[in-house]
Parts: sequence; structure tokens; C-alpha cells
Amino acid sequence: MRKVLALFTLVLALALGSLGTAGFSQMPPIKVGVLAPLSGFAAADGKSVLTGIQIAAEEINAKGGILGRRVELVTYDDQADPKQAVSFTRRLIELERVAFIIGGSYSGASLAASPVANEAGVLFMAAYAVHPDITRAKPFAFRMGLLGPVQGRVGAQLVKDLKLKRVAILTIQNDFGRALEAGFREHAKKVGLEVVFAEAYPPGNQNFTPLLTRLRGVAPDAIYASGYYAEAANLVRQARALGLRVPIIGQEGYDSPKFIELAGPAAEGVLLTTTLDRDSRNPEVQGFLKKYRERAGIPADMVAASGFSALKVMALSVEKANRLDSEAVRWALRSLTNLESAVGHIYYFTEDGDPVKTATVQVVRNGEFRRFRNYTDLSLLKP
Amino acid sequence: MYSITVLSLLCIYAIVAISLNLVTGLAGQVTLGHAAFFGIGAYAVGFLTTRGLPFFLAWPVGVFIAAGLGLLLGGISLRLREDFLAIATIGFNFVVVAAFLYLPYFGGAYGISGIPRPLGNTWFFLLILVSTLAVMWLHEHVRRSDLGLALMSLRESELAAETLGVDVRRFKITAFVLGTGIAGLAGGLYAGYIGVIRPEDFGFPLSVTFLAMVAVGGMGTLWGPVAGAFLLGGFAQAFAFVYNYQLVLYGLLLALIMRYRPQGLLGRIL
Amino acid sequence: MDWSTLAALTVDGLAVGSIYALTAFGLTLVYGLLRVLHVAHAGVYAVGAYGGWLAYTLTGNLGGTIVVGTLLAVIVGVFLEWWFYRPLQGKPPLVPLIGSIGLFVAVGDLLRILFGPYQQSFPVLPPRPILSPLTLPQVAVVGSTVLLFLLVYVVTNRTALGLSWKAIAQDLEMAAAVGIPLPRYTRMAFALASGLAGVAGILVGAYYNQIYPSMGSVPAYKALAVVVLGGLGNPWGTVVAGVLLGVIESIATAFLGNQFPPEGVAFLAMILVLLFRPQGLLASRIQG
Amino acid sequence: MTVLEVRNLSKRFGGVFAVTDVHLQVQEGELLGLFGPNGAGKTTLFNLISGTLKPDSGEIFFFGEKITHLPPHVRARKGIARTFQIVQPFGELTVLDNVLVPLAQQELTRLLPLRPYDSLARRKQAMEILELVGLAAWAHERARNLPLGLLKLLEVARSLALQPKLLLLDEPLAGLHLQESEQLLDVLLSLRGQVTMVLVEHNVRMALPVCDRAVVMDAGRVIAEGNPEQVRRDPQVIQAYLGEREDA
Repeated sequence: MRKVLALFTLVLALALGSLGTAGFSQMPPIKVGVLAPLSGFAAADGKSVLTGIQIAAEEINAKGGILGRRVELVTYDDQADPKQAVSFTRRLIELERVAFIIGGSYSGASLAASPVANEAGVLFMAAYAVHPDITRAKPFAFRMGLLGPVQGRVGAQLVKDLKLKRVAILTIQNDFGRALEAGFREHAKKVGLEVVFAEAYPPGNQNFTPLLTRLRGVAPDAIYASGYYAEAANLVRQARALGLRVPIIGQEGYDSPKFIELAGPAAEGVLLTTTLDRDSRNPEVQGFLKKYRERAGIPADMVAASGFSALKVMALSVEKANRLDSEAVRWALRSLTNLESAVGHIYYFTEDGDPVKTATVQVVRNGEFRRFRNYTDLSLLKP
Repeated sequence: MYSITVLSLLCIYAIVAISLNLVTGLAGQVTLGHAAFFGIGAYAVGFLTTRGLPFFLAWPVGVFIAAGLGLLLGGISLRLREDFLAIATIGFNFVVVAAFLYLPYFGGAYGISGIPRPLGNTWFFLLILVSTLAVMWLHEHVRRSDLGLALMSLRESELAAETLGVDVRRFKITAFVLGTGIAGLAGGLYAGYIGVIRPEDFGFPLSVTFLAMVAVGGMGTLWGPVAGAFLLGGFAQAFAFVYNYQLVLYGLLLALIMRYRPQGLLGRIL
Repeated sequence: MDWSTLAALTVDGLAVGSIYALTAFGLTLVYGLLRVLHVAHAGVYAVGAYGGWLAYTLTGNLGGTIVVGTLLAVIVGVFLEWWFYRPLQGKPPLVPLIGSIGLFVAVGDLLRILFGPYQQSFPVLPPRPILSPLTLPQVAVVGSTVLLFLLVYVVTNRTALGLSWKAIAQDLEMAAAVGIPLPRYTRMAFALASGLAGVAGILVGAYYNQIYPSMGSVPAYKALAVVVLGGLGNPWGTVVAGVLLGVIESIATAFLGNQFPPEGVAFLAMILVLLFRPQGLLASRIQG
Repeated sequence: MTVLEVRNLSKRFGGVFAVTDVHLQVQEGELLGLFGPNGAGKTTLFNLISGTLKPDSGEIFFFGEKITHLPPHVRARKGIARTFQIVQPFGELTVLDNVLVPLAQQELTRLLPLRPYDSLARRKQAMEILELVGLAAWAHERARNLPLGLLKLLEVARSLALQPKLLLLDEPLAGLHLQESEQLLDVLLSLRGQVTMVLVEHNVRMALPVCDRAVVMDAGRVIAEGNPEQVRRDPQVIQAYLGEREDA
């Protein structure tokens, strides 16, 4: 019986192997788990991140895969829901036996998934979720994006560097917004900015006119407003319609071609802190931007680039460790230094698994994101 | 572990569905705010255990608070009938979620993460399983008791019930306290299960899901809510292979079942 | 705050409130006739927005946009009445409610599958100032709402249709007994409700320059609150409540911001209204 | 002995007086007929006596005890039972279970009455009552499946299960065929003397002769009172109601 089974397995393996791309060895593919919110309220980001990850997988496979093995993505739709994320993480680990997991979802789902993966000793790489607890005290959990507070700090530094002083804060009322606000306020105090107005608004809010009307009354020098591109587009449009001409500083939530499309002319001149620098001369970035546009038909956003980079960095770490063992890959990842990714120059990963990396400020000019300046100051960027 | 993980969640759902059935199925009080009580149980456990209180002390506290607020909602239910009650419970749900979000102690938008699990995975699953069986037993015991008869009588006709000696007000409140307390119990288990809770995890959509579990399975029965919990709770896992169409199928399932089998899959009532 | 600011906020609130009124009107009309909470109404609203957007991107014609969007919404709404709500008449209200929520979810996700998850821009109404502080979108939204409701008022007060609706809303069995053909009239009510929702969807999409698959989520529950404040099943009460809510929201947000949970406060108010003034906030029934 | 006494009872709905300054006494063992045209306030009066409505003014006494503000379930436990003009069955429950509800009233005073509701003793008691009204064969049928005539019997059966001292019958014969009416009337007459009854009935021709005493209401007021024969001849009554109706 056992012999028959062994023979059967062999035949199956041969059959499957011959189906794969020529050039790959007969080894089975490496399965990579992907969690992304493909339906529900976060579906737009889910689609972006998945596309980014798919491009990375194709790129890796075109270059011979990881350790000579093809990369195969196993994708589940967690709907940005922690409950689904937990079950799907276990499923990826136990049924699909994935080598590692890319978390392409929001903070809530990633917060629920990362301890599960960590406990099972499976590497988890959050592509763009900002909550600090996703990686904190979890040796197997890493992050590709900027931590919320770090990005908030960069925003405050930008205000300072623009030689502006009185700033109004508008925060989206969720963990993303709160993390940014905390970092912004902390650094604002340090560099001597004056917060003259602070308000929060619920996610999905469309009408900003009332808040902006009052904001206009305090005549700030700049507005620091967090939110995702859909909210941001309304915010910016309505601010300009009210005659607010001061600089508006956003962050990576704005980083989508959709922001420019929805906000229209009002988007011009808006600054945002993010990690995808369209004017980078790094071929990694330019190659990704080009491939994404070809594949998706629209320009890439930060979320897609983060997914792309997350898989690329994981692949690199596995290559460096030269085996799939999580412990070995983890140390390989931690030993990566000065890495050029599509989402910034990564100096290194901290003990918690968060990247210390450059941030970029992009400005909307002629309907496109352009580099305004880059931040490379380590004291600012360290978590 | 995967099956235990999924089953744990399904059992927690089953507990909530059964608890909701006590209120809506047996006593006929439609509530669309049950997630709030589930959330209260979860927040109590999350809040207390992350401050060092052992799970088994925090858990009953959650049940107690949930039941206490259930008393309040029960009081509200005395003044409102049917649609008005349903809408008021929606409002109640929003108010509770707003409290989670705005009261400074509950972590605001961050929620509470790093909630410790009191037992190992297997033992914790056993705890959930035993709780589920206990709640199922309780449900059946209530249904066959004078209490159950009183609840069903007020569901069928409040007017007749009260003129036949049933203290309608008291039994409505009893149903709410019992149902919401058990929802709190399930919420406590959920907090330990998931480890991270945020205000939006207990919003109105979850209340809808709970009510849908009861309605799809079959109201007023024991196995109806359990089946509904397993069907709707397990839907995402079962249909993961068509991930792009999961949600639309889910919505259609609800609509089709209500359209062609309004009494629910296992229900006889209607 | 000065008077011009207050005036600007009021205008903003009127625009938002108009949209509430347009959406909630249908909900309350349907409730009055069938005693069901038609949650999928918010899905019809999204369908209208997408229909309008599709027509606009294909033809660039404003009239076509409104006609196509409204028509599509009416078709979907009437279909739901025929296939879903009518057969479930007489069942406990919970049954159509749950199914309606399922339909709402399905419609939203279907839109995502068909048109993608991203927000789409819908630049029909560029935010041009017309007569400061008025802008083109505000004028368009408030103006079309007033026009539509005038039309509806005439229809419901000058024709047999409105009279029959009133009869049905008051006593369904009695209306049937005196020979009012219920299915035809409730179907017409659905057509009107859905048409208004479709227009509301288009107006919202244009007002904020974005439409997206889950755009019905907020009106889905907000309309409920409006309907309650206006007195469940009382259409003109709902219109007043919707406009009022828009203005109050706008002014309250400007003055108080979100220091208190806005939804929490709004729903707390709703519970209190239900408990102490279940007939709605308005003194007497403003039956249309 | 006076079972029920109503003094100066008034109830308004909006601006409309449904019951105005009504006085009424019911003596032990009698069968009192309560008549009057539509909208006379008969059902409102029943609702006030059974407690489902609260009066605006006036008092109600039951065996000398003031019960004006007691909730309906307490009045039920004291022995006031009633049936409804529009039947109110517990539709999803079986006929037997319908009767078991009032039989549970002792247990229901506990905080958590968790004993099984269908103990053998209680089932037996319920079956006896069903025998009495002739519903025994239907005991295990769901109430909603019963025709109207049997539902009216069920209402009586449920009321009897309260072991009432006063039974308020709200148009028990309405909507029934002749045969059903006779069956129900037989049941009621068989209770005569054991239970004090107040009968509201539209079918005056059938009901009036069996009453011991009759009270006639019109527009919320009592306009006549006396034995059936006196009432029948009362000109006010004839004008208000009887004259035209009896010929109809």
C-alpha cells in the first residue's frame, strides 16, 4: 500500500512539475500566504495590495523563483475583519503550509493575524498596516510600512521645514489617524509648532465643510489632515472651495492616483508624507511603477508598492538564509541593511521588526505625484 | 488547530445566536443591538485582563455588566413595540460603540490588543465547547419551563398573556437580562479567542449578522440558531475559494432564504 | 461666528439635508404601505448613482445621466417589490428585514464586482461658486430636491394615487376591501421611492465627486434615524426631519466638532424620541 | 355579594369620551348582559376592568378591594378572566399549551420559574377543562390551525383555567355560525351559577333571553339597566339601539 502511494505521489509530482515553467527544478513551489480585504469597505486597498504582490511574485518567478522554487500565492479575503484574519491565518499555516504570510490588510485584521502566525513560528510581514502592536514583542512579525507615529513625526518636521508655525490638525477617527496624530503632536512640540486647532472625523465622512468653516476662523498656517484618499479628496476640495489656501499636508492615506482624480484641480499643491517616491532613480521603483500601470491600467499607489516590496524583501531574506526555516529567515531579515525597496531606502529592521527607512514627501503637480523632498534623518525615522 | 480555531468561533457565534433566540425567538422581542452586549463582555475581559485581572474573574464581570445594561434595554422594550423597539436597539448599539470609542479608558480607536488567552488552545476550545453545551442546555431548560411558556405566550399575544396572569413586563425584562448576559459571556470568550478588540468590531453590522443567524436557522428552536451560526459564521471559510464573490453570495443567501423559506432552515414557526 | 458663516453653514446643511430627505422619503413611504424596513433602498440609491455615472462617462450628457440613473433605480426597486417584498407580505417584519439587509449587501458587492472597488469620480457638478456663499452643487442639489418634492406633492395630493396610498397606509385590509388594487399601488410607491433614491444617489455622487460600491452604507442607517425623527411612515414629516437633521448636523459639527461622538449623540436622541415622542418630533402628523 | 363594582369610571381617547361616568355592579353568580351599539364603550369598559387600559377617573372594586390601578396580570390572578372580541390565541402553541399558560400562574410569581411547564398534574387539569368545553380532541393541534368557532371555545377554556371569580366575555358569538353559537352558549350556560359572568354580545336576540340582568350603554354612558324584559321595553334603549337592530 505504501509503495503504491509513493509511486502515485511520484507520478503526481512529475506531472505537476512538467506543467510548471521550464527551468524550474522538480521541487514543489513555495507557497506564500496573502491576506487582503478584497471585498467590503477596504476592497480598494485590497485590490491594490494584491496586484502589487502578484507583480512581485511574477518578477521573482521570472528570475528563477526563491531557492530555485516557484512562488505560488495563496490568497484569502479577510474583509479587513479580525475574525476572518485569525481563521485564514491558521488555514494558511496548517492546511496550505505556506512558507510565510504577507499581511495586506488593515491594522485590525493584521493585529489579530500576527500573534497567530508568531505563535506558530511562521513569518508574517504586514505590508502597510500602521498599528505598533502588530510587530511589538513578536519575533516572527515584521512590517514593511512606516509606523504611524514615525510618519506623523515626518509630517511635523515638514511643517517646520516649510517655516510654518500655526497648524490645524484634522484626524480620521481610527487607529491609523490616531497613530499619525500622536506622532505629529509629539514632534510638533519638540520643534516648536503651535497646534491651533484639532478635530477628529469618522471614517467615511464626506462633508468637511462644517469643520473647515470653523478651522478657517483660526487662520492656521498649515493643515495636517489624515485620512484615506476618498475622505482626503473631499477634504481638500471643500477646503479650497472655502477659500483656504494654506498648505495641506496629508500622508500615505492620500497616496493613490484616485486622490488626484477625485479631488481634481484642488489636489494641486497638496503635500503628503509617504514611502513611494515616483521620482526615485531606483530601478526597483521605476520597474514597479511601469509594470503596475501596464497591469492595472492605472498608476500605482503606496499600498500596491508596499505589497510588492513586502514579498520582495521576504524573498530576499529567504535567499539570504538559503533555507525556508523561519528562525533562519528571521535572522536573515534582521541582518538586511541598506536595502533599496519600492517603498524607500531601508536602513535596517529594528528588534521589533519595524523598518527604519526613508520617507518621502510628494507633492501633486500637474495632476501627478512628484517628489517634494525626501527625509533620511535617522533620528527622525527611528521608531 | 485550524479546525479548532474555526470551531471555536462558530461555537461562540452559536452561544450568541442562542442567547438572541431567548429574546427574539422565544419572547418575540426583535433586537438589532445584540452585538453591543457581546462587545460589553469582550471589552470587560479585554480591559480587566490587560490590567492583570485573571480571565476567570474578569469573565463574570463582563456577564454582569452586559446583563445590567440588558436590564436597561429591557426597560426600554416595555415602552416600545416591534419596529420601534428594533430601531431603538439599533440606536443602543451605536451608543455603546460610541462609548467604546470615546471613553478614554477603552483605548479609543486603537481598541485593546494583546488580550491574554487564559488557557492553551485546546483547553480554551474545550472551555468554549462546554460553555456552548451549557448554554444549549439552559436554552432547552428555559424553553420547557414555566418561564419559557410565559415568554412564548407574550410573544404570541401580549394582551392575552397579561390577562391570563403573565406579568408581561417582568418576563420581557427577564428575557433581555438572560439573553444579554449570555451574549456578554460569549463576548468574554471572544476577547480571549481573538486577542484584539476594537469598537467597530461590535457595530450594527454584527448585530445584523447575529439576528440573521437566528432567522436563517429558524427562530424559536434550539438547532435553528446553532445551524444559522454555523452556516453564516462558517460561510467565509467555506467559500474562501471564490474569495472575490464571497460577500455577494452571502447577501444573496440571506435574501433567498428569507424569500423562499421565511421560517428559516430548521424553523417550523410562521 | 458671524452671520455669513452661519448662512454658509445653513446652505451646506440644506444641501446635505435635501439628500437625506430624498433618500428617507422613499423608505418611509414604503414603510407606511408595507410595514417593512426597506434597507435595500440604500442599495437602490447606489444603483442609481452608478447608472448615472455610467451614462455620464459614456455620453457626457447631463439629461441622460439623470434619466438612466433614475430609470435603473426604478427598475431595481420595482423588481425588489415584485420578487421580494410582495410575496413576503404578512410575514413577521423580521423576515423581509433580514432579507432586505442581505439584498443590500449583495447589491453593493455586485457593484464592486462589476465596476471595481475604487471610488469613481463623477464630475457633473464642478464646485463653482455661483452667488457667494452658494456653489453650483449646493444650488443644484437643493433646487432639484425642491422641484422633485413639489412634483411628488402634486402627485400625492391631486391624484387618486396619493389618496389610495393614504388609504393603504391607514388600513391595509380596509383599503383592499374597498377595492384598491394593492399590488399596483405599492408597486407605484416603490417606483417613486426608488426613483427619488436614484436621483439622490446621483446628486450625492456629483456633490462629493465620488461614487463607490458601499456608498449606500451611511444612508442605510442614517435614513432610519431620519424616518424615526419624522414619525415612522409619515412622508412629509420625514422630509422636514431630513432637512432639519442636515442643517443641525452642519451647524453642530461646526460649533462643537466631534468632541462628543456624533453618531452616539444622534442615536441617543433617536431613542429618546422613540420613548417619549414615538409619533415623531413634529407636533402633529403632517400627512401628505 | 357584590363581585365587581365600578364607580364614576371615565376614559377618553384624545378628545373622545369612550366611557363616561359609568356605574356598574355585578352580583355573585349572576349572568349580566352588557349591550349597546357599536362604539358604545363596552369593550373599553372591559379593558378598564381587566386592566389593559387605565381609567382617567373613577374607581373599580373587586370583592370590595380597590383594584383601579393594579396591572392586568394581578387582576387575572385575583380571578378576573376575559375573552376577546378579536380572538387572541397563542397561535404557535398547541391548544393544550394555551390552557397551560394560565395554569402556570402560581409558578410564575417566582423570580425564575424554571420547572417544566407541562407537569402531569397540570396536563390533566388542562385536559379536564378542554373536555368541559369540548376541545379535548384538538389538544395537540396548533392553535392557529383552529377555525374561529373553536378558537372562541379556546378563549373560554383558557379563561376557565384561571379559575375565575368573574368572567368577562367580549362578543363570544361574533362571527360564529348558528351551530357554533349554540355550542358555545351551551358551554357558558353550563357554567351559570358557578362563575359570575358579564357578557357583551351583539347578537341580542340570542343573548338577551339568557341573561339574569342587562345593562345597556350608548356613547359611553349607561342608559338602561334592569331585567331583560324591562330593558327590552325601555324607550331610550329602543331608540338608541334595540329597536332598529332587532328587526335587522
